[in-house]
Amino acid sequence: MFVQQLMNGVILGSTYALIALGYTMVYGIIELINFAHGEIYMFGAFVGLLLVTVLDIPFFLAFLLAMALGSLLGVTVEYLAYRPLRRSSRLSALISAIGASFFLSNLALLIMGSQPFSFPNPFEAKIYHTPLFIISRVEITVLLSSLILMIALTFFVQRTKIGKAMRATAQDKDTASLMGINIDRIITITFAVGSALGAAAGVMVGIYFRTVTPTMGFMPGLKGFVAAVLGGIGNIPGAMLGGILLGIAEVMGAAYISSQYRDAVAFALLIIILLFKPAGLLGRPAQEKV
Amino acid sequence: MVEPAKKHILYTNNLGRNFGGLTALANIDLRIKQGTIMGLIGPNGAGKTTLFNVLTGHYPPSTGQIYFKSEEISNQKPYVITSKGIARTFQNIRLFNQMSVLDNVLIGRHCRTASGLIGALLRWPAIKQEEEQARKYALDMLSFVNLEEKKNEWAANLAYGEQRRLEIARALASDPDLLLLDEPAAGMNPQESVDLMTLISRIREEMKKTVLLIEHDMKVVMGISEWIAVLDYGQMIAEGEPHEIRHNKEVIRAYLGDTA
Amino acid sequence: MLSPYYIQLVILVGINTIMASSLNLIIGYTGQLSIGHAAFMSIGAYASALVTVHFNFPFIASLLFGALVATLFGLLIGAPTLKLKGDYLAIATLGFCEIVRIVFLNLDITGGSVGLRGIPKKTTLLTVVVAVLITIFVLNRIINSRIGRALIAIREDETAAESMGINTTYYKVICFGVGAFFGGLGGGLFAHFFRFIQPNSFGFMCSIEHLCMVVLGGMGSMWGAFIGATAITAIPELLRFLGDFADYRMVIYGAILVIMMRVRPQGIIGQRLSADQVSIGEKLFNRWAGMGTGGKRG
Amino acid sequence: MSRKSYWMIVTAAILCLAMAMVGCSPEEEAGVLKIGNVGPLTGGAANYGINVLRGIEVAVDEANASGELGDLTLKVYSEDTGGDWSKAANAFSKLIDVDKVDVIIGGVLSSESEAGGPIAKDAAIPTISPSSTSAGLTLDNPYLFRNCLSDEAQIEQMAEYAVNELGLGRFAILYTNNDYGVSLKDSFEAKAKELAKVVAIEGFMDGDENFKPQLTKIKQSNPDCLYIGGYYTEGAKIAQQAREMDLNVQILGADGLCNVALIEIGEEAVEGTYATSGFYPDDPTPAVQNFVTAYKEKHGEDPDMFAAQAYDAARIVINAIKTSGPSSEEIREGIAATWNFPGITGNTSIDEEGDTIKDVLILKVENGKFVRVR
Repeated sequence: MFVQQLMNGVILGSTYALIALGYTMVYGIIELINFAHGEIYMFGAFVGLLLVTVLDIPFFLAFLLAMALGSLLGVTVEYLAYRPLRRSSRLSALISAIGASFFLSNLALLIMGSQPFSFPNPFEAKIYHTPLFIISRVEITVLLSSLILMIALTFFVQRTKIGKAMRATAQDKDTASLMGINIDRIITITFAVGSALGAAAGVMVGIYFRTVTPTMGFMPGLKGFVAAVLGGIGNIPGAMLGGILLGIAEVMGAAYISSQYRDAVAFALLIIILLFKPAGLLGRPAQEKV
Repeated sequence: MVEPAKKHILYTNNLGRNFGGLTALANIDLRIKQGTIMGLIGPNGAGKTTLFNVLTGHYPPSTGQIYFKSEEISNQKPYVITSKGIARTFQNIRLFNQMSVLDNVLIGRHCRTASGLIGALLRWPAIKQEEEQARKYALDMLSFVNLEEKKNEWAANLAYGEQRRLEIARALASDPDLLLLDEPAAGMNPQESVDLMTLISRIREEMKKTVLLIEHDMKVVMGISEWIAVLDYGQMIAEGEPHEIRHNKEVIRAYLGDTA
Repeated sequence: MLSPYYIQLVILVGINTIMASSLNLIIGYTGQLSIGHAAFMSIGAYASALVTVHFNFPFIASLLFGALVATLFGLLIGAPTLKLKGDYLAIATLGFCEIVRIVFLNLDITGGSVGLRGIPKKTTLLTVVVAVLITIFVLNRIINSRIGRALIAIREDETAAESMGINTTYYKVICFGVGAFFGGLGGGLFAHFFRFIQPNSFGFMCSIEHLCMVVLGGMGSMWGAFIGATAITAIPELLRFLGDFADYRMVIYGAILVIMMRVRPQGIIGQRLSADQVSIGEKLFNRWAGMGTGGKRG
Repeated sequence: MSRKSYWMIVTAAILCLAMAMVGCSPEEEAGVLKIGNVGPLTGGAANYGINVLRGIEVAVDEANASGELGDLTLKVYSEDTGGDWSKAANAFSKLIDVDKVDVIIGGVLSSESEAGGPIAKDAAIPTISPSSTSAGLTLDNPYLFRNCLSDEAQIEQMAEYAVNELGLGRFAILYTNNDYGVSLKDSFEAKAKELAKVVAIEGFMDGDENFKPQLTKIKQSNPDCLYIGGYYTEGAKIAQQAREMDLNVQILGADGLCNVALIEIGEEAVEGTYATSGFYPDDPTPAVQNFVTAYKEKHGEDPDMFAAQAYDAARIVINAIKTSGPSSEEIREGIAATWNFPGITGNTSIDEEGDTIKDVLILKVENGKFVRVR
């Protein structure tokens, strides 16, 4: 049972990890919690659903289109809600972010209603038995696609020119701009990539849990942030690790403590991490500038 | 190296500070004589502001100790150090922008007053008296830096030179024994610099404060300091009277590079 | 003469004024973004309701008890988390609020998810008006004192405030404690007005409503909190008379937060400087140092 | 200072406006009987509230068209709560004080009825909830009634059916931690222990999507059936995830599962599920078929349990008006006297506490459709 629960945790965690990546990238660049990230995840799920059910587009294509539209929404949110406030206080930007999140989820509620939509399963329902655990085809798909996306992202950030510019901007915006990097463009790209991952997570969770609702983004959004903080915010491998660990912690909490307190476990973990290791597991302690 | 003595209001032993793998300060043995104006110079990135931040408790030292009035203050929090008698200004002016000029100075008075939550609610006479005295002290400081008429303006609305002076008044309001000024003349025109020099001298003469200042404007530093310490790459490479420093080979090399 | 519905609205405006002005102390005056104020409201509501129901406390005593329990939790959670800066504090308070809600949903003594019923109705228009006046009086006294000045200094520049001899953590905890006290008071009034409480009304949504009140009215303004509370409480009720507009209420809250931050961050009557005026000194410094971007540091 | 006074005046003006709007209560129209409705029309629970309102509308249209109330015309005043019980209290007050309704059908969620009940009692306005199942809700409140299956009745039918007809004996319970789920869990646990063995009880929070940790634990205890105390969305996901984990046990549930969405979301995973219900849309009796047709015509979709129970609640009110009289107090007496009322959700009686006594049906999912098995 322990190994089975561990597997449950890893699969749940891999979805958190994907969401956490978007948070961590954005935070790394503009030091802002992008509260609307959870809504981009919801939006991605809806786009995927509508493409598959209404337009009858093949699943894989719908997945890519959802990522593209998700990144478009992310960039729009950045442009409308965050960019005008880049020079205002952190407080204003944060309030604007919360407002954007609230706006998007309630707009979706208004348009789509609260009735959950069911996501058609593109894969044949099949279960694989191993000596220690049972895993379904959907779960393998979720796990593999998160893995592929994470590897692709790591490659993008470490090896490409844009990725290097992103890392430079995260390190020191002023110097990066002196070096001829267009900061606005880098921020836009960061939002685009982070949101694409969020939307991908939305579609995957859609097929995994089979339903899509306008309010589905809130909790996973928060959990994704918790995962990002756990791993060390701004740190890409940290977000992956944090996501997996959070998934395992939640499942183990549900399995061995009480399933009623599952969300509480996640938030308690967040507060403990913030207090005792605010830089997270892999993050470097930030030095306050005086 | 001078042995620390009673006449030194502040001295450090082997003070150092690392950031990750980077050594920002090492082996600093700073001695500040009571009642003097001391200059701290060095090229950009030499660690001058870092030294200020270590002295005032913003960064805990990685090695060594700091003694102020013969008491060790290493690893104390900034607000404790301020209440012990060290006040500072900032390189990039850090006023409380959306507070009035007078309120800014009153904040400096904070550590010399004591009223608490209950006092704030009930406002018995002693509380009012304390506030009145603090206000009077603050106004004295404002008139000392010649900003009395601006007391009800918002700090953000002051002219640049006035903001620099307000920062000094705010620091003085805490009645410090040692005042740390971080590039007070930065961005000032020649006339303002001259006025500033007069002001700093008056702080020493009239208020009997010890002053340590970081300054890039050599005219200002050489003009008012009695003793100058030079930092380069986190090390103290020289100290002495202004004329000694002016001709010190190490200092010239630090400023002009190895080829000179 | 006044219909009970109208009295009910005024009472709700009053309770929300208490919630908004106490949150305003934390956000508007001290600059600490707490998005879990509903947690204190629920703690105050449950604590006071439980002592009323089980121990038959007099109304004033149970209100005070609720407020003190909320203060206790405010200090407990505030002391460690207030070391955190901006975003982290926001998310920690949100997490705390969710934990409180989940705990109340699972405890037997609070009635769990079914809620706590049978609370006697004790909150009247008079008690609410008195409570609002006391709240505003106390908060005003705190703001216009040595403590209030220290709080505003922390909002303006925490590093500079600490350099000027202010024990920033201590003052932030005080501010959090006071905020929690009045949050708890509001909760107690709320519980004894509705006679029934259930944890789900004290969730994230409720915290966002409080935040909206503060932001709309104006951060750092006493009248602002009152006007924000009035608007956010009364407008949805007025919209009931206009039919379908009610559907847009939540969407409008979100839009208010974004638009206010962009167009009028000081709120309807707040008195902040406009963003591009914030620091002449810093701008000059930045120009002088040849740097492209400004913005506050630390 | 002057600016402050300016804003004070603005605020005062807003308040006056509010007062004026509140003050101008609608004129008393002769021959109109006002029915209030309180429920979530927006927010995450909106689908329940909207269906309730639709059910009421069908009943009211029918009564107005048939002329069964003589000169009296029924009019519905509906107020939204957004799913928040404190807003429900406002809605109750507004309906009673401003719209001056004679009777209220609502609230939909239990917490809404909990918050609104005392207000209705103070104002002596009879209130009947079509869906608030919370245990003990109607106690000590002579003005609060409900028309929904009691948990005890559902549990008794289901547990006995499972043991006697299906031959099951090792029960696992998985319930939502909300008023609905907790109440089902408590009753089922008690009854199942009496008849057989309960091997596992696990809970989850409203809105959870991942039930694998609980199901893994449940599987460990080797049950032969799984009782789901929750609504259809969670029910469908639980069924699916159980299948994914190779936990192929009989799934049982209550009326919360009885919605076509269960089958839409759950597909083949919910095949064979048994659930108790008060409403069976394919019931061939003319009353049910007339309702289903009228509902489809007006709203363009099939009615669910919420709509049906709301329809019956409205019919009970209409019946009370016919038998007792049109004043609020007469309606209250009429509702309280309801006995063996032939509703589309079965024969319905109201007991002395205001609770419902109803027939319980057992439905089964067969070939992607709910089929009545008892």
